[in-house]
Amino acid sequence: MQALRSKARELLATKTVQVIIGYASGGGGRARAVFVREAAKADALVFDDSCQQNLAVYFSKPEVRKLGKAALVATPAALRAILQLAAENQIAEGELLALAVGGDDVVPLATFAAIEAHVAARDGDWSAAEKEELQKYEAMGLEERRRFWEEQFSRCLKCYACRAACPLCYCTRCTVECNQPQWIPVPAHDLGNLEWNVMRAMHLAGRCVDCGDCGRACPVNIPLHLLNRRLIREVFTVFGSRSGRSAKGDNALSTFKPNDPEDFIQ
Amino acid sequence: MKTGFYPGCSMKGSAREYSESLLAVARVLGRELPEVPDWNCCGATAAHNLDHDLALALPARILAAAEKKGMDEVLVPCAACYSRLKVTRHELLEDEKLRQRISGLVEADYRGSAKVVNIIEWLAAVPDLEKLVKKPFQRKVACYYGCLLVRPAGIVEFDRPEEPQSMDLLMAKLGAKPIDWAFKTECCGAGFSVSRTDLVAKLSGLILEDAVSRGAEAVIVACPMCHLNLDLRRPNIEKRAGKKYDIPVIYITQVLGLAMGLPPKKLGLQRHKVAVKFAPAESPVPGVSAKRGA
Amino acid sequence: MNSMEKDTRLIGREALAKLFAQWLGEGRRILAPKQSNDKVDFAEVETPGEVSLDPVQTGQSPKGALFPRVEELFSFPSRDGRVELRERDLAALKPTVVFGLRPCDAAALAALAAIFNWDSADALFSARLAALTTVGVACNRCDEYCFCTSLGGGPGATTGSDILLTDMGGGEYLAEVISEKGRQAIQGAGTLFQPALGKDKESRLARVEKAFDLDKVKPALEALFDDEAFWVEQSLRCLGCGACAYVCPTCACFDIQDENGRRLRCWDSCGFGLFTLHTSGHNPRPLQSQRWRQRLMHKFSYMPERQSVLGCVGCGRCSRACPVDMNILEHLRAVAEAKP
Amino acid sequence: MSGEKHAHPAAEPLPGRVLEQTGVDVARCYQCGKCSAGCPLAAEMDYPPSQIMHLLQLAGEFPEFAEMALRSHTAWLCLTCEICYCRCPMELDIPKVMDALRHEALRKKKVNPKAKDILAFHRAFLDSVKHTGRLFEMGQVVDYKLRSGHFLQDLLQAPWMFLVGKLHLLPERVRDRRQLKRIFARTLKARENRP
Amino acid sequence: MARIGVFICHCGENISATVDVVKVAAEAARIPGVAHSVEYKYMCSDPGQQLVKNAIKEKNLTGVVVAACSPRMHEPTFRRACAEAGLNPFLCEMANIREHCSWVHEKGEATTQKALDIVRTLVAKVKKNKALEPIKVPVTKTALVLGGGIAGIQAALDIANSGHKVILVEQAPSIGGHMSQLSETFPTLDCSQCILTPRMVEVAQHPNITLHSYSELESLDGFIGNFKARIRRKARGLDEKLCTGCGLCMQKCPTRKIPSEFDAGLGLRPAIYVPFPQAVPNKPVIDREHCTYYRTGKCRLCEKVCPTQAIRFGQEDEIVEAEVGAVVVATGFDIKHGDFFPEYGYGKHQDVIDGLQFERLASASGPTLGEIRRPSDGKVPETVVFIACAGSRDPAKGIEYCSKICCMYTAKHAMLYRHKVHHGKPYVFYMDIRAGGKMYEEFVRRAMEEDGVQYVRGRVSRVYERNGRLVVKGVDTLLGARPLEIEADLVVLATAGVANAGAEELAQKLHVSYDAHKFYAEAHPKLRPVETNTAGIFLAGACQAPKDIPESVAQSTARRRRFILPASAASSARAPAPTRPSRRRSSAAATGRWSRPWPRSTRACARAAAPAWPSAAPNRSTSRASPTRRSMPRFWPCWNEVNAMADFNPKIVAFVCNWCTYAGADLTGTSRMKYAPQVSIVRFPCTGRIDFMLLLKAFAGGADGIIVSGCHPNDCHYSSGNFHARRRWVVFRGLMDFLGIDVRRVQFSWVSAAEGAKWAQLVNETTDRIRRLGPFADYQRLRGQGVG
Repeated sequence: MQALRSKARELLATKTVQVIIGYASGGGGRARAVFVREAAKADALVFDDSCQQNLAVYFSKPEVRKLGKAALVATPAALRAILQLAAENQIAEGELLALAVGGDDVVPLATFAAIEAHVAARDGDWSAAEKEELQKYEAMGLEERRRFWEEQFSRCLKCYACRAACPLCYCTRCTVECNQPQWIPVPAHDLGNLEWNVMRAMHLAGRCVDCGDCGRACPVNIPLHLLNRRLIREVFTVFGSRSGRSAKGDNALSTFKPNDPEDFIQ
Repeated sequence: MKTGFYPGCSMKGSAREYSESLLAVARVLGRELPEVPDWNCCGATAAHNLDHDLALALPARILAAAEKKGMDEVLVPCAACYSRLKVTRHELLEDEKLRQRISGLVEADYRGSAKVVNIIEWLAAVPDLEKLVKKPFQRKVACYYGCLLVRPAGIVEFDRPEEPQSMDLLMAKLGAKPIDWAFKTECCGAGFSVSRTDLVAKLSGLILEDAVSRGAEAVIVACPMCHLNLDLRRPNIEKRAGKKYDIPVIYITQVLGLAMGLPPKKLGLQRHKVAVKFAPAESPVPGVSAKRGA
Repeated sequence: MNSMEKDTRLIGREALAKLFAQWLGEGRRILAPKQSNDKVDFAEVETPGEVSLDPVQTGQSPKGALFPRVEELFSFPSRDGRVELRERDLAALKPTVVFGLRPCDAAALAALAAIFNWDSADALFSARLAALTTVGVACNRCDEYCFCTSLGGGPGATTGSDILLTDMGGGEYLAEVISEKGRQAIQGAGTLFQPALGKDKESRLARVEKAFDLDKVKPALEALFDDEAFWVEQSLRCLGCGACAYVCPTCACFDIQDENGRRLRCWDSCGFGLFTLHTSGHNPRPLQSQRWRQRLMHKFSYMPERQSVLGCVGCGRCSRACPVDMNILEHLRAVAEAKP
Repeated sequence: MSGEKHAHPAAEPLPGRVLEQTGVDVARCYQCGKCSAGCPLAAEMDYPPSQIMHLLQLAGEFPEFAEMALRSHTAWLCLTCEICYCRCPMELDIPKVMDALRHEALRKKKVNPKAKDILAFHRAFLDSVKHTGRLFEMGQVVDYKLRSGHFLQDLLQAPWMFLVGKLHLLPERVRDRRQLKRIFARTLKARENRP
Repeated sequence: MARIGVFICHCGENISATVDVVKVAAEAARIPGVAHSVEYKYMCSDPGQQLVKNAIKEKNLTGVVVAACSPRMHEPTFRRACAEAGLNPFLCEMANIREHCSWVHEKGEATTQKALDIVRTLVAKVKKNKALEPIKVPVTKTALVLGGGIAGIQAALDIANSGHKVILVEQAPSIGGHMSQLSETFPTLDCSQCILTPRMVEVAQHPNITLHSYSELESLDGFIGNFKARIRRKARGLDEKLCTGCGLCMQKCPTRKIPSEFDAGLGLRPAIYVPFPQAVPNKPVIDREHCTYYRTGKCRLCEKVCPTQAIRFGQEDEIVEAEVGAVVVATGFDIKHGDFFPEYGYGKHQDVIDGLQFERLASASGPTLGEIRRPSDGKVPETVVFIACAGSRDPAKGIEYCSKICCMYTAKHAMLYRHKVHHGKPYVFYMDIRAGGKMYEEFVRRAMEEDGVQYVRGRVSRVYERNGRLVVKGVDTLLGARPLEIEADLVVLATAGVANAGAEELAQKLHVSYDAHKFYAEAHPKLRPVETNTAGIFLAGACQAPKDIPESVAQSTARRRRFILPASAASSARAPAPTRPSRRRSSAAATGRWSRPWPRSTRACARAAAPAWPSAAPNRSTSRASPTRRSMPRFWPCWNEVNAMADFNPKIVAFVCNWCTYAGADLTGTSRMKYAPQVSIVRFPCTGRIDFMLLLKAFAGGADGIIVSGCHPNDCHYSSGNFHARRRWVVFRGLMDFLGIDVRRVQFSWVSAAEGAKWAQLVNETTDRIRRLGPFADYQRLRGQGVG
């Protein structure tokens, strides 16, 4: 934490960056995003286990971009998000500095290549708990799963907190807002909720960096990240690619191989 | 791989030498050929001429017996029997209702696990056959496949129906020189051996004529019926053609036996109507030439 | 109300169960905080045993009883080119008891009614309101997000409740029957109650400290309106989702959608980027900072001005639900203390 | 040919019955003649294969053509050598059609008189199989001679064959001959006894 | 308020035999927004079109639905009629109640109901259609002609003579094609080379023509008016500018015994060679496979003798890029070679030859200088048997079609033989004589009557060699099908005309469709016979189907007119493809990575999920494309009632691509194959355009099962739409399964334009499966759930 604060002070003092996007203590034992613009205020920065939000989400916010070049206190998921945003040409090289945090250490990563290397060196499989969580649902029967999700989606308020919290949901007009005609029903009834949630998962397929913020953001606690995670596995096992690993190249679903599997096609 | 042996009726009688030579050769090859238990006649031409279900039931009983005995394949040296067994297996596997009906007839649940193989397939699968050749069979031979080894192509799926080559390749391995001739797959008259000898004489005569005119020294066969028509019916052929043919008709297994150096008698060469004159001298074939033309 | 005598009694847990049974028998449905999965929210119950009053607050407010997430206003089925207009049958709305709402939520009903019946009365809303009886439960606990007292409310405030219960411990509740509706709800159930015998609820109530001076807020807001830097700073963290609005007991923005021959009213939020998008393509509030300003202005300036009621009751739900920890109390303090 | 298939033998015209029994749609034949060109016995036949096919094509409308096909010598001369099927550009299984014609002719007692010998041989053959389970060549030949009346044919072959060991005087027998009898009873016999 | 006119066609009895058209017209009149509904015997006839035009004017129609045949047939007809009556043509849609309804279902109420459903669907679509104006695109006034046979030469000259630039690409070392191999041509018997070689020279010298011989098309990108072609000029091994064509290298080359391609293997050539003396260009190529230097590293004799030092052993292939406005595909055909006819000894006996070989024997420039001598021993054959239909009309050999040209050239061969060998005996075995054409029948009669050619009606069963002669076992079916044997000295097989070996690969480069035999498919067999389905790409000659010379030439000239129309304008008009340009931020705009000439999706995540978004491809019209989202929710108006029926009839929606599966389903109709009527077909430009949301919408709308089908891999009209779609389907299936939706309810398939039978099978199998799975009530229930 001290390393982080001193690095932040240094970056601001030397005007290397104009803002540090990091975590500060928030209410109820939570951490919250903070935008430090003066070296003197760097002591507000914290980093601990409560710091889970993917701060890369703020790159698509105009007010934040206006603050100038930023250094971003980045969890592994945030680093992946930066790479994915770069691959989708949302961030240009040199537009930001990533401060990779982990333990007491802070590693400044100035280039996409550096981020790629950092991510690659620490890349790993899901934890046992994460795998187990997914397996729990897959072990259900088809009908049981259907009922489970029907109940979950029936609570959805369509507040779009999942969308807002997602660093990859940066469209200025989402498909749900395309209303000539209305494509996805606006009302939060059962059909509208299902269509919205399927749409969200599909549009993130091959792009989701697995930060889990959608599920965390949900005010009614729908485990939305499971949908993304199921598709991350599908994309990886079938097409062999994982998003958020490279600042270049196509998403799994915006490219193809002529010999992609098609055993399900008659 | 457990191979069963279906001799069929002829090999127990008029084509005894085919069976003898096969078993002699099998002994050298170290292959056991247990007969399909309590086998019956396949019904041959007669059954399918007169009744469809009977034509399927008779072979099905054989195949079911082989299957019950745990045989993976059934060697059927007689081309006619081979065809009936192969066709039956094909039809029953294609049509589940038919399979059930015929299974009912033969009082066994026929599943089709045992494959049906002909003599050429069986021999072609023997590794390094050429290494067993002691006395290369250095003769110009006309390989005669007849109809049923290669047709109908969609069912037997063995060699191609026009200009087949498998027997020629086998003969070449034994040192023989297979000739290129035109009657490899023409019909010899088949089941008319007894009932329409006149037609047999005509058709078989054409076959012999082509073989002889191209310098063949022997006609090689893999079918007792063909042998019967080309060998036993030689007098009828000669009578119709108005000329003599000395060319012997030899079973494929006999050629193999000779090439392996087995004594002609063990191979049943003495049972031929037309003497195999170039067979090793130590094997006089009694009474054969005397009876020629009888 | 001033014509009425203050009616205070005691009711025990078992008697409460009988009261529930009576309500059900009268054809009412009962909505109460109920545990489901990991959340406590208002849902239909039949016995007090199903009711969970443990959390300081439910995740969502009870406003859905009056203003559901999606509701049909009327329908217009068409057949062979002819359109038929079918009004909603208001008489068919089921009488409802909302049980266990906190005094802040009860107070919110007035704010909702002020909006829906501002210039012309909303028939559907009014019908739902008329069929609604509120049985509140006073707060004996609070958390850091609560600030009802700063807005003139309180953990034992009776405004908006038809009956207010206070947990006196030992399985007994002090019941204050406040309105005519409340009286009707316990009609014929007199034997279930005992006299209060001068018991006082005050000692049982939570202590919610006053956090800011409300009087300063409205003028401060008006003065700050054009201070863009202030609002940007205040809302930097905000991601513009609708969670705050959707859990809020008073937020009443709605959208109208026609679907399969039905006209539906469904929740909307002024926090959404396209909320104010005009047909021309112009958007008067293109930035999140402006939308955040709107949220506060509407609740603390426009509504008091137009409807003479605050648009906030200090329940703190928005702060609890916010995915990025936007705490409305902090922002109100900042407004109150700002020096434009 | 299951029993139920013949419940209404007269209802369906001949081409339809052929289609049902063999899967061969005679309408597909376009009369190129390749079958007749390659048939080893076309010259001996009253109607070469392509003509049989054409008779069958018209047999639905013209009963006399159905009759000609049923009573043809061709059906009995067919050797089932499969060369026509092998070379047919439309892949029509003509030998199977010939089988169907023979079965039908037999059932309707319309066997061409010239086919008497051939039929006699087949019957003798199957009798032998029915009684012993296997073909008893000696017995069958004797049986055939009785049936056909060709007593002298092959008279000189038999002793030679006996001499070289090709003919046995006693038949080989299948152990479970009762089962074989049952098979015959449920197939050929059942069919021939049906009017 | 919409005022739609519905026009139901009887199509003679093609529709009215199974669909109650009067009832459909009456019911359609009750659809909201329909202001006019009539039926008529032949809507496409003049009076029929007049009905449409009059109604537009009298009833002030805002949209037209013509319920008749496939839009692939008459959409242009009716759109033109509407335009003439003052209605924007894109407000006219076809309801395909013939190919997709009356022809594929049995007569009955269900079929009539289906026809009505199709009409309803299109009415819903037309209501949402917008008036569109053609988009103008600047045009490159250069044509690319692929193939330098007679069709390509003719097309190149015609276009060049009308003042446009032409790039002619020929894969062989010389242009000329098969026609240069021919001796004389039917029915006039004039010398083939005498007609052709002047045209070849004209090509070489034409100022407007750039010739790339010994070259192949590497790739083609872009769209009509604006194609970019990459052409591979294969290394000839010499500097063409220096080479004078003196021929010294060919004379000195030590490797001389290579079978000559030009002489169909009957003559020999050296390793450095020009195919024939009149070759254009007259510059040799080095055959690297046979050249001694390339094989052993030694020799270089040609290099030493070349007077201009033109030989370049190290030369490499060169890629030339060109911008062209239109492409004419004239890559021709081939005849079936090889061991496919063992019963005729073709490929085994030297004296069993094919038609092209006989041409070389009869040609004055051929290996025998025009004398008919048989290949085995050079003897003049006394008896020659010609066998027609050798492979053609022979499903067993894989070719069921008639090769069309064989009857004529076989008659010609027999005549030429008689003209050259007066005492010779020519026999022709034939099945039918197909001599439809000006002076064709007379020509065949002449062969029989004047030249004494013996025609035997029957197919040959077998040809085998006996004593140096060929025994032909035939039959005369006119004489009681008696077999007959002819001993011949030479047998000439009229082997089937087939597509070139590289036809499929080229089609995939061009994105043109082709049939099961790899012949290229025209946009419409009757109305647009020289166009492909890809705008700006035209067909000429035998790459489309076997054709004779006059037909190829006539078609090539037609092509010129087709080309000149767009080329003469400064810009070409094409069907508009409305995509709303967006000022919104999206990754697509930000990337600039899309080098495609058309804009991509404007939404990042929509693009990720629907990456190929070919509606925007400028040369295709989206208006034809799709009842997309706009009309989706209104698709199944009558289903709810049907749903109540006790006997479960599954409702199936088929989302199909326009180019392959829709056309395949049309073929099912044209072939009159039957399938279950419960399926509703919805046409899209491409499977890449079929958003997964549409599938959900279909379920919500009452579908119990869904079919999604498009072009086979590599066959996509837009290159890769189906590849992208395939990936999306994998992911979507994963998600459906995870959400507890039975993936068996959605069947994905590839059905090509040639697979009519597969379409029927697909529909029937899917219907059966869905019937077993039962109604998708769990999903349909969601529609009303959750509203307070």
